Amino acid sequence: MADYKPNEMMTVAAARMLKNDDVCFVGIGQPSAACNLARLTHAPGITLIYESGTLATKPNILPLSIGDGELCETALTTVSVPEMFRYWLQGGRIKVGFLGGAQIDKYANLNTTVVGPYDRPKVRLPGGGGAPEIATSCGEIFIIMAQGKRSFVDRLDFVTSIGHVSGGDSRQKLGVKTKGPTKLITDLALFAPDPETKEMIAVSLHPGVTREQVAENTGWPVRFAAEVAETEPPAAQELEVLRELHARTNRAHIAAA
Amino acid sequence: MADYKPNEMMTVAAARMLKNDDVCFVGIGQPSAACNLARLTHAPGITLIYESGTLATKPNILPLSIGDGELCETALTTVSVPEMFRYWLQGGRIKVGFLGGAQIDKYANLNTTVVGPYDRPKVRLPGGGGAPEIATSCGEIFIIMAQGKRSFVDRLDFVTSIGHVSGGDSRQKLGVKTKGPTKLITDLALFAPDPETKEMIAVSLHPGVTREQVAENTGWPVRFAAEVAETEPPAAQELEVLRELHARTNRAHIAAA
Amino acid sequence: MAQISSLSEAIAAAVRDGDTLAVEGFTHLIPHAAGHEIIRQGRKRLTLIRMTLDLIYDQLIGMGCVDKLVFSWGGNPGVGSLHRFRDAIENGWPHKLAIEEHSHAAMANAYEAGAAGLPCAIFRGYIGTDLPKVNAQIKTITCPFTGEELAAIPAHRPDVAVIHAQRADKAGNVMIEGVLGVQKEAVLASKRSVVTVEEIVDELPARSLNAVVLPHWTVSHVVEVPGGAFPSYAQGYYPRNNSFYKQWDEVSRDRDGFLAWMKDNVLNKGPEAFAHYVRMPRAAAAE
Amino acid sequence: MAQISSLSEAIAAAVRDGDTLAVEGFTHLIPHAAGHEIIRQGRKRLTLIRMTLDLIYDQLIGMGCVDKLVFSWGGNPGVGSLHRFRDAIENGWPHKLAIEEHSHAAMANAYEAGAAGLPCAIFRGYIGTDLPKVNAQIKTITCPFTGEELAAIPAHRPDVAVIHAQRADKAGNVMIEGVLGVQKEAVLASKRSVVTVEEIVDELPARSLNAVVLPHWTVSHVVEVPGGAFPSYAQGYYPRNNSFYKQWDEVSRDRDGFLAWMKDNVLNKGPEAFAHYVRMPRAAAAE
Repeated sequence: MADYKPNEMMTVAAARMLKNDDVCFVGIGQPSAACNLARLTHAPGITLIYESGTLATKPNILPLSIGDGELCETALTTVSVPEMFRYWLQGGRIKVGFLGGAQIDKYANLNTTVVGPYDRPKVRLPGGGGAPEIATSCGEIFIIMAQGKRSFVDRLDFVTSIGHVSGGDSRQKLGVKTKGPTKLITDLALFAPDPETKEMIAVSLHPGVTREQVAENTGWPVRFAAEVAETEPPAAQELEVLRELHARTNRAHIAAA
Repeated sequence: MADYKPNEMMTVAAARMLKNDDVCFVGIGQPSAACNLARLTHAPGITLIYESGTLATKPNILPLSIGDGELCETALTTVSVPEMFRYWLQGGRIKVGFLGGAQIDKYANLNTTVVGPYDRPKVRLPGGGGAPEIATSCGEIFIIMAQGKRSFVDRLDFVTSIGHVSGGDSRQKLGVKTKGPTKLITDLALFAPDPETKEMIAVSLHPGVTREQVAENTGWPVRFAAEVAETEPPAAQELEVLRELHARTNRAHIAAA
Repeated sequence: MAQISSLSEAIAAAVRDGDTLAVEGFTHLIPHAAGHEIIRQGRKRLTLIRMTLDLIYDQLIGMGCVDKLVFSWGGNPGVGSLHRFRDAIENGWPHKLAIEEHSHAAMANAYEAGAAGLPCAIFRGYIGTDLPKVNAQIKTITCPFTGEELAAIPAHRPDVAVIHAQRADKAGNVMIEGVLGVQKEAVLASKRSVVTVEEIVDELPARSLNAVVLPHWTVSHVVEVPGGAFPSYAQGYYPRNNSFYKQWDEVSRDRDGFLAWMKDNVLNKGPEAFAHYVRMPRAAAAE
Repeated sequence: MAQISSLSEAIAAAVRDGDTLAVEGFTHLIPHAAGHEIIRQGRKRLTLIRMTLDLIYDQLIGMGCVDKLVFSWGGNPGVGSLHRFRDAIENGWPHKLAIEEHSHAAMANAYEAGAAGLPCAIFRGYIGTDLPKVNAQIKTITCPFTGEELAAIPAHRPDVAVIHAQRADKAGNVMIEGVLGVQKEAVLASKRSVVTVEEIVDELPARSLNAVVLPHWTVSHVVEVPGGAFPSYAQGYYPRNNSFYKQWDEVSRDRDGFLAWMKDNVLNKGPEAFAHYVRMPRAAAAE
């Protein structure tokens, strides 16, 4: 088994959840790395869409921003941003949306707006961007976030985008027909919603991670599935492709600088 | 003075009303001939837009349909039909709209829908097409119609698009901010709205046309301006350009057939 | 995911009796070959949506396929009446035809709203006209910020969209150029779609970064039918056959002449005839 | 009708104290040179509309030009915080900043509705979030056909749109390619507009039949500013200077360092500097 970092485990685990015929709304950072890793390994036919309007893009390097020229040059075509949000996102054309955030609660609601009160913030975060509607318009949502007590919190300071709201059927009661967060991928474990309560429960721990570590890094009393699996470690080929992707990206950024 | 037909007088009179910096929404038939005549004579900079989405088109021959390839090939660009109606027409970007119809009343309301009752029509006409919103969204409206008692009627069978509604300020009272019909060009005369009542009154008779002729061909008691002008007959150059345009169009249609 | 198949397979798979169909193309790229196949397969009780009815809807109406029309203009562009449409409305031949009549702006907005996944469209329209009196689907909403009353209409959400385009690649990505009409919106608003194309190519050619492309996962069926828009046109392939449009006025004027023409030119022919039409001397094509 | 002029003339003519401005460009084509000119001309009390604030709004905020922001995301894309934005919100430096916060979907729809001449936009959004609690401009309307409750927001109708594009012709027709963002909508939604371009050419080059073009009569001012999007990019001209974005994190972190940089690189320079930036070794450009 190859040596790898928790971050690499997280990206590889996320990539594995994507299928060849998925249509994904991709955010910058971890989601972009995971989606492109999937495309370069087991899911060559996957359709990647970035909110800058690039449809079915195949970047050779990872973009720094959501609208890098690389995304446009390798896309099937590029549409305007109003069209992106109207026909493609709201139109229900996207199967999987990726989200992350500064704070997450046990129902996978997310905060990317503010820490502290909205009017007198302790930390003003960037804000919602596409998230509020990605969270409700995509067929399902995968969340990627590194765990920690300051980010995995009992109560969000602000609800920027919904997950399973207050659990149970509270999401459907808002009139939302999509599934919401079906996967939460962290640097320690994989979570999935309890079928009844919709609380995100740990279903698989990454190799070497203990239940105590997960509990210590979760701001609510974390629950574990009846049978907790051990995540398959990154295969040599997965790591190789991921590292080559990052290396290519770094070389390109240095060359451009 | 050159010899000419009433139809040519009508087209020439309409063309003269267009200015070099006008942006026109052009319909097929008389409006298309008039707009292109203006472009080929005194208004080379005029912007012509057809509802098929062709912006700033410069057809060499007159199109038979609203979306002939000629219009697209000679346009600055071509947008989708939803964009045409949303950004360009409703967005208030069009200064002059041309309309015609099967029936007109003295306030220049138009019927292109039906003769007889809607549910049991004597004659089913094509319907509104773009007219209902052209009539209210363009800065002002020019109407071109040959006169006759069956078309210039006291009461429309159906209001497809509004002119000055029931006169006075009834148009503004509907919340419409555009001017509505400012010119009515017929094969006999030119009409303009009375500043107060908004009834269309004859302001100029084409050469050789009598008031009696106009009255006989109008289904309401037609009014004349205090000073009725005589329309300047078509100049030799206007006729030459118009006839050459029609000849070129016919040659192209025969060649294509 | 787009399936590439024959026209008869695609129509058989996508179009069912009683469906709501949008057969679109704004002067340009009207899918005549696909319309003929619907007639040949004898579909009945269809609700047809289309901005400008054009000849293909005149033919579907005259052949008794249609129970209801949702439309904004029903003429032969630049020529005059559509006689089969008029005969159905005025005389109920071959049977009574229900209509839901709109303006072009309303229809374009309804397709746009359908593509955008919305239940309705709002726009500034119908002010002072009689159309809301005869169409119960025209309502109003009040802007919560300005108090302005705007027209509201239901979004179009057809069962099937049928369009024609210049080309698709082997994966089924469809590219459209020129007069675009509402075809992209019609496909995105519909549950299923059939796209006929002039040619299926290995890869879409070098194109604008913002080319109008329907990705393969938004299209159900792609069929190569060269000439499939005739007598409408395909920019870059063949021009509009204006003389056919003019001659249709005569062909369609009486019921027997129409039926005879349909028998000879539609019922007894197949989509391969279209490649022939665009190559032959054009005046003869309408005979 | 588009007037072709210098940048200082265009900004002086189009942008007034207290105006509502949309300075747009979605990663691509962000009009940095025009933003710098607004700072140099000392405009005050501006309301700025922009989806993703990016560096140019960090600079306008830090220089005290802005009273209010209407926005949906305020970060340095791929890098982290915008320090001047955060300092204004968290500490009121250089003065208190009012905010009207939306989602990207809302902003895109608000521009689209503005371009379409509507008073408001409706969309399926904000469900379950806290944003409607802190933004009174987020309301709802009920679909008159389905009863579904939809989000409603006012259309954006800025006084001025400021954008950058690849090229214009001598009449002032502006062509944009690549990542299109909301620039076309922003110009069509605004009363006035300033468009900087990489080059003004005699005639727009051979192009797609459906190229994205703003006709000259929809644009107020066209200005040739080569490199005017730097450190953003212009597809076909120069790439995004990602290292500048990374270095901005340091440059903008403290107030004095920021002010010193602005003095050296904005107040004491002119738009001609931008042509230089895109030609020089890229790491040096951020110094």
